[in-house]
Amino acid sequence: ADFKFAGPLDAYTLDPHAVSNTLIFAVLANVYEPLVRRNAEQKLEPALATDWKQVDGTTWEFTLRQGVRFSNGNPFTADDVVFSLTRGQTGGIKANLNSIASVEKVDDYKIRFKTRAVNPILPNQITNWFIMDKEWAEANGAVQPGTANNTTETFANRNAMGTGPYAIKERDPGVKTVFATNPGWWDKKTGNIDNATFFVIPNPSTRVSALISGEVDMIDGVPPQDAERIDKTDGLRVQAGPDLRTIYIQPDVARDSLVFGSEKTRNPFKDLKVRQAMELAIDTGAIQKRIMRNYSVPVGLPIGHEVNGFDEALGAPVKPDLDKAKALMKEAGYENGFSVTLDCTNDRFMNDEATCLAVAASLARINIKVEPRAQTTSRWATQVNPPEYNTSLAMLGYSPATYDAHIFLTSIAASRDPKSGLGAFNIGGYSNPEVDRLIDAIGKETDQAKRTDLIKQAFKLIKTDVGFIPLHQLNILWGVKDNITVVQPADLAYPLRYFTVK
Amino acid sequence: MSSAPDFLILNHVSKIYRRSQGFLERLKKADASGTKAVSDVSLTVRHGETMGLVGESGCGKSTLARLVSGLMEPTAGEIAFRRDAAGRTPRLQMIFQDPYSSLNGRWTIEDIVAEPIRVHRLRQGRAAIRARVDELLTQVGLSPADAEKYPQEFSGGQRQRICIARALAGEPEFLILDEPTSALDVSVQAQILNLLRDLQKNLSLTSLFITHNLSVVRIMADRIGVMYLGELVEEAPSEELFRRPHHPYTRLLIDAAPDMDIGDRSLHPIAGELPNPAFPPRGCRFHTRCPFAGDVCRTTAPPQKTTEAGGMFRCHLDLDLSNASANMPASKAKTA
Amino acid sequence: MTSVVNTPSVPAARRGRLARLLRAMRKAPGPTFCAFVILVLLVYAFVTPLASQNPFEFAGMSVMDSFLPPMWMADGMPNFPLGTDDQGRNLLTAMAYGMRTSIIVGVLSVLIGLVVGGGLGLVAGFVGGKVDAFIMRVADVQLAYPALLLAMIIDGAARAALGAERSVTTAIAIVVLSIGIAFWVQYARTIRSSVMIERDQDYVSAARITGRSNLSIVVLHILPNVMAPVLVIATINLGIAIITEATLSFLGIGIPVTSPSLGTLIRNGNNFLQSGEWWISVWPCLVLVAFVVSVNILGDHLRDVYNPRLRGRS
Amino acid sequence: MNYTASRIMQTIVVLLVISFIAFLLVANIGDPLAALLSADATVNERLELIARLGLDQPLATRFLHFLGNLLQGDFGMSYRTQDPVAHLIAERLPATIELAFVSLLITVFVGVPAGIYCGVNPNSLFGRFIMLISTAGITLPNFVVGLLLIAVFSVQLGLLPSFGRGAVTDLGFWTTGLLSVSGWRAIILPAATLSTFQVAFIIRMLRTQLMEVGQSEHIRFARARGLSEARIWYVYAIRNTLLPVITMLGLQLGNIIAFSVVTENVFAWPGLGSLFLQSIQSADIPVIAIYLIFVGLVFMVINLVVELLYPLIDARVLRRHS
Amino acid sequence: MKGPLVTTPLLDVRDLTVAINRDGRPLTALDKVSFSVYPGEVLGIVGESGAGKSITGAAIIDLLVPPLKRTGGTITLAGERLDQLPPKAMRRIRGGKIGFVFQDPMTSLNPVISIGRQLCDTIEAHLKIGGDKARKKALEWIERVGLPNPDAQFRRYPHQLSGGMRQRIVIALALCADPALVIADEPTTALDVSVQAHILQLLRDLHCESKVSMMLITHDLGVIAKMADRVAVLYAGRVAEISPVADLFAAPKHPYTRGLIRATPMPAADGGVRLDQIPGAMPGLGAIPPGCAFNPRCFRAEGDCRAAIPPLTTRESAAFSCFHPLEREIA
Ligand SMILES: Nc1ncnc2c1ncn2[C@@H]1O[C@H](COP(=O)(O)OP(=O)(O)OP(=O)(O)O)[C@@H](O)[C@H]1O
Ligand SMILES: Nc1ncnc2c1ncn2[C@@H]1O[C@H](COP(=O)(O)OP(=O)(O)OP(=O)(O)O)[C@@H](O)[C@H]1O
Ligand SMILES: [Mg+2]
Ligand SMILES: [Mg+2]
Repeated sequence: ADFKFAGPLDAYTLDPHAVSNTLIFAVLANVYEPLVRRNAEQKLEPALATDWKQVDGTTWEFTLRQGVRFSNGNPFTADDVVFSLTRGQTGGIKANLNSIASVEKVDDYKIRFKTRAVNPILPNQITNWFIMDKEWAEANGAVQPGTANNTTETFANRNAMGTGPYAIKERDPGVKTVFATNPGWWDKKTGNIDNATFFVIPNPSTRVSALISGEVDMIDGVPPQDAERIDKTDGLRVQAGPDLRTIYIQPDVARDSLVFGSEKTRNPFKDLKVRQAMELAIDTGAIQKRIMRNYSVPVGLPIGHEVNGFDEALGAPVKPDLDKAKALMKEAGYENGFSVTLDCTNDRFMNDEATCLAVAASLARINIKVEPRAQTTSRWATQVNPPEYNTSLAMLGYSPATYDAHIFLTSIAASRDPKSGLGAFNIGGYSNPEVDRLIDAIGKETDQAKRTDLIKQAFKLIKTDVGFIPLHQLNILWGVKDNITVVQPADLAYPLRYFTVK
Repeated sequence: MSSAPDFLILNHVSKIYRRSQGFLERLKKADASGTKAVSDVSLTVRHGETMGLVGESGCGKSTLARLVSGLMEPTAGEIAFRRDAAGRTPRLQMIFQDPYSSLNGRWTIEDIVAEPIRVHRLRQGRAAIRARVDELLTQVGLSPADAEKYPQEFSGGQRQRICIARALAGEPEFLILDEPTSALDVSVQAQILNLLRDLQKNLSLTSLFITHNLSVVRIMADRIGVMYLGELVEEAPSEELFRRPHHPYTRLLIDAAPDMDIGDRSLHPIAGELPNPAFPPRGCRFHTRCPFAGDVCRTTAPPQKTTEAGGMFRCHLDLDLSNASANMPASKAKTA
Repeated sequence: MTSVVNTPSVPAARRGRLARLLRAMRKAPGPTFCAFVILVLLVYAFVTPLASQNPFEFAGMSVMDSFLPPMWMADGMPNFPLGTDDQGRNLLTAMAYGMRTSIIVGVLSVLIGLVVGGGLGLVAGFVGGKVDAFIMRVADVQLAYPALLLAMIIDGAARAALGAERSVTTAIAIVVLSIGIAFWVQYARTIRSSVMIERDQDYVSAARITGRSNLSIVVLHILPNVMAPVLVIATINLGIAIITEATLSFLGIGIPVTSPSLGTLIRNGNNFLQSGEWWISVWPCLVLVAFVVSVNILGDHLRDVYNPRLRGRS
Repeated sequence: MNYTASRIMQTIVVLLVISFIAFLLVANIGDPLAALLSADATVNERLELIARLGLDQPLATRFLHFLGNLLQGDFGMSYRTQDPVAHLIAERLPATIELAFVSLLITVFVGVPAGIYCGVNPNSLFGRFIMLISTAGITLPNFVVGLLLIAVFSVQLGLLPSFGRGAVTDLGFWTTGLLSVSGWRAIILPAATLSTFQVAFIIRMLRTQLMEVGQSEHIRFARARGLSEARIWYVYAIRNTLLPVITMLGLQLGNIIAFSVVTENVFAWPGLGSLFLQSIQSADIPVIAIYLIFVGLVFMVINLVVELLYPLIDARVLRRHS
Repeated sequence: MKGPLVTTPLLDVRDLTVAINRDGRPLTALDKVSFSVYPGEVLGIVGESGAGKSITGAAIIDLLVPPLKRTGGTITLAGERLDQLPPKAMRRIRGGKIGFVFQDPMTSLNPVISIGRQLCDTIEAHLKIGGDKARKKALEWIERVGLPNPDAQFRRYPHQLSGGMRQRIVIALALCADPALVIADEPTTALDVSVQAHILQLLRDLHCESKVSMMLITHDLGVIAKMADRVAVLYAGRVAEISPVADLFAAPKHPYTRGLIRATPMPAADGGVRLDQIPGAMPGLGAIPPGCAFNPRCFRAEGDCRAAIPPLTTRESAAFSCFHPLEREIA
């Protein structure tokens, strides 16, 4: 069957190794395949690898699937895996492959990875590392992934050659991408989509209109306020599911004063009581109800329910308590509050700007005068991201693509360490030696149960420190025609192979 | 009259309006030609005298006036005023043809008339200035009550009176009048001309009076210059010029204006059209239209000749044109 | 030169200003009505903020009040007569604040255009020659980059220059600057051509002969005579500036939602058009259209009245 | 001829200035590294890239380099999509040109008759009504118009598509949507949105011009000769308004370009405007710079062509410059 | 001279009244103007600026611009009542029966349409001929008004011609449909003395050839003296006097006429003599005094002049509206 769908943004490139970007992976997962993939229930399952095991602490062995062919007919072998690893490690996704030190081809259908350290979750980490046809890349001069200072375009930028269920039939960057079914795919589709066209419609109103007028079968990024309208329209429904992404606020506790705020001699966020007061003052329930129209789930932790390591008890949202918050502020000596700028994006997450304003309004009640500064992501990132960390209070969102909390801990909760790259995205500079120690231990622990327990311990500490003030876990909102069944993974992907048109 | 000292001397004055040149033209150093609006005019105005200037439209009268007034610099030649003991040149003022554009519509009459007084500091203090303005307005036949009004509230004739008042306010020793009445009705024109003549008499002004109306210049001027295509072709005392013109153009010009003699209803158009001043004919500039033109006229520029009456003309021929309309040869040139 | 209209030699006694105004109003009921609308909206925009609490103060804001419909609809509340927006702000007062911002942006940007363009136009027209050619060539280039493009560029450059330190004031400054700069050409061209006409008028020659300097001629004589058409353009541009600002905020480079202009309110409200909360964008849209249409009609009328071709000779 | 040459010369100088300004933007609009490097880049990676991009050179050297590349037809690579900028622009150009073209058609076939009607009957009820509508047309922000049109024609009536270009035909050097029914259906709404301003503008222009010409002496003289009203208005008067109207339309090109940014965003129209907006949003400086130069170039060329065509419309112009 | 009394007039204007509605107040711009033009005659119309000369001309062919409106009187052209004609029929008269020459040759030609086209359009509109025939006729007319090289002129645009040439074209345009009457509104005022003589000569030649009647509007008494057979003097929207031209100059009846003649500087006058001026100025619209409009400026004005408007009185070949007309001796 034919299927047309639309989303707000396009994948920048079709090169699977050039940029580490959720959207690119979401699109390419239909064309390229990793060794290990997630099924409809988000559980790991064999893809190009049929089997894998941790031979020792730093060695993983993968057995590759035989008889798989790329859509151009070339057979898939260990060479392609080795090639794709080298390629990936020179491209923009190298951070994702960081833990792999080397690869060894045992035979055509068996390879061994050496990791830099003990790594119990390597299979989780490589679900977005796609295997590209080596011959194809060499024949078309696409051995190197595209980088920005190239003087010519890489062939792989607009063309794709994977083993996946679909092949790219037509590509008009920023406009549309047409997928055609790959008849030689080794696996069976559970859905019945033969041809799928993905359109880019940046304007949300237009996107909703396109769905209602029947021009597309499905849209991604339904504004929450329009969900009701879509639901009420005959033949349409809103498909909402949890997004891995969790939105939280992080105050800057690294500096001794506020870069953007009234306090120039001291940093109120260093005071635990202030952070606690903020957490108690923000009415996440109201935000959920009014701004997100119930398409969000307030959480007590900066990771979502689906993430390995999420603790139901810790994860329960904090009950707002204004009196207590005010009391805490008074105790901390900030009865009259202070002012600070809250850095937010306005085009990144669902209703991020409105959430930002609502947070500001909440904090105003404990006399913290928040000046929300909402910017486009590119600008916001230049300012807030490393190495500048140029913010006093930022609204952030994180989505652990591995479905495992460890990545959150290493890149966000660990103390910043430019050398090891730990805590690179710890925008507020949160630092707790005990947490750091636990993170190290988690990395080495190979026993899954013990490991999960360690993660929970770390989060408990983080929670007590109020290093992060979680707001909510987002929902993914799709508007879909009633005659279509879809599978909606939490990592924003569009797994067309599961989609069915009745 | 002729004993009066020289007041203004124009010495071989020329003015060329250059065409604005394109970038490439300037690169090519293309010829620097342009419209020679005034060419090689020499003229002397004596103290207390009114010099008249006539000629067809486009012959360079206004250009000459602007040169004399200092609004423009001549391309060649020099313009010299008599200087007083302190070496100061005489103050001059000018009255223009169009009474509508010569008054600033946003200023009151008082401000307009007071402007020269203020600029030259001829009176000090508000009251003194106002008194002088009232005096001037009365002098030109308006009422002091008009001082508060704006130019838009006046008719053309009244405006021209205001212009005269403004000119007088500067206490000029030299007055340039560039067709001051040609925008006005006959009845108003008569009023203004009378007013000007009174002023000339009473204030002993020296002036340059430009017009294309020969009858007017005859009434107003002591001496008259006739211009054709930028050149001064003849210059003589007023009555002398009308009685016995020496240049054929002067004769033809006098005849061309219809008079009120209903006995003779013949018309005397000058043959041909005025050539483009940017490309004047060779030789005598008038030869294309001159009924007397001979070969020499087509090749050589005519010499300047003087008459016994103290006049000057430029013509190869020495014709008696005192009553020429009868013996004018039929026009040879066709309308171009 | 035919003077079509002959001036009575004894001008009619000057009527009082009020009487003249009344007469003008009777002759043109449409523009009069527009002037009235403008007046009402101005009062609304500048008086409301004095008499009410700022709806953009977070202290008084409650998300729980959000999306309330106008009071005559079910669920409406009498203290929010026109309803509330997504943050629970009272639209009636919010629009007054927004309108105030919009008008300030409009007026300031028109002023910038007027000063820059007027100055350059005066110089170009009066000095002429190479200076004129240069200014006019620059004007040609400028026209290729209207306010929308300029704003994006200036916005980007300003961020690079100012870093993250960027308040509402800088945002307004950027918008004002871009729109103002985009406007200057119009003023420059208009003023230049009028100056070139006035420059050759005899009253200027008269002043020069009298001994006035170039500067005083320009200031005292020429400037007052070339302002009328420019002021008319300015009125019309006021409307265009306000709309341009609205469009800028649609592209996300306008004035931030924390102290929104009318345009920002419309842009924001647009998100809720399809979900049924029409009032969030419809009210500001109506106010904007009412204001700008009125300003335009009034401006057009003034242009007809001050048509330079009809001026002066009456 | 000479006039033409000097105009072209001036245009070239102006383009150099534009390219310099565009280049300054490249240098100053922001830190190109932010867009290039992944977030966790080390200091060494950073320095290496600075050297590779030549950002350590003085500004003048960099400008000459930029200019050199430009003259050799090398417009650089997009940071965002890692495509050559020239390729990106060439790919998006047809969509924008077709959009502008169709909106011009609408302007001519709607605006011109309406403007003439208003100019000929300035005080008629219908004429006033048109003027009111056109004032509102200028007043409503472009994006509001676009969304309204979508709401009515796509959602409510389901007549026309709300986004995209429909089926396009690739002619090799050009992709056109004007050869298919769906292409035409798709272009109607965006073109209408883009033309609202122009239509309103031309109505007002024509009206003022015609009213002015209508009062001129030569029209009165034409009447005095007994020519028919139709001939007087549609031949004698209109001819006199052509020159200023066309000039003003040419100068409006800048606005059309700007409004196309908004319109293309609303209708997901795959043209230059969308490209520019996306580039601005992701600080894709090479694309921005080339886009700005390109826009300036197109503007200059079109206005130059308009000016060179003047003598065909009005023979007086020749004399003014010769 | 043709005796005006023996033939019936070609154009007869009776009590023509034109008003302006200014702020709801009707102002009279033309007040009961009556005159006639006989076949083959040149009627001169003189008066100062604002006297209503142009309005008279425009009213006859129904070309008044909006605030002006014809409110009364009859206009008869060869027995046909022009004031009652529907617009369509009026269009046939304009250009076809009555040619009109405008004052300013610089502005009365359409700048963007070639001379030939403008001529052909006019010819085709009236003479029911088209294409080559019209073209031939147009070329003929270009030649007739004295322009050399008609083929070249045919293709030229007005800006390529000098003022005198343009006025010739304007005249050709007025005459090319062979009208019975030509109204020339100040045909030479915008021109130079030398060109003026050319144009007057041309008008006279054409008049002699075609015997067309002519209404020559001017404020130049010199032109009147050379061209007109009879003269109507207008003052403040009223007829002051209508006389044969010889009588007018030799023995004006109305004091205004005399004032006008004496105020005109003429070569015949002695240079030393003071010009006679009429005191005051012509009243503007709406400021016309009661009684005779000229009474405040008139040296003969008496009580009756201030009380009533003098009627147009016919005496011998002249007509005047004055209670105290001048006698021959005084003039
Ligand atoms: N600013 C100028 N630039 C170029 N040419 C000019 C300029 N002013 C005048 N001319 C030309 O110079 C010549 C003389 O012009 P000028 O105004 O002096 O004539 P004039 O005798 O005063 O005519 P008129 O009687 O019409 O006022 C004319 O051919 C005119 O076209
Ligand atoms: N369109 C108009 N609107 C208002 N008043 C007008 C209009 N046209 C003419 N008038 C008035 O009508 C009167 C007569 O005007 P008209 O044009 O007939 O004068 P004229 O004798 O032709 O003068 P001129 O010699 O200046 O051409 C004048 O007082 C004039 O002000
Ligand atoms: Mg002159
Ligand atoms: Mg007239």
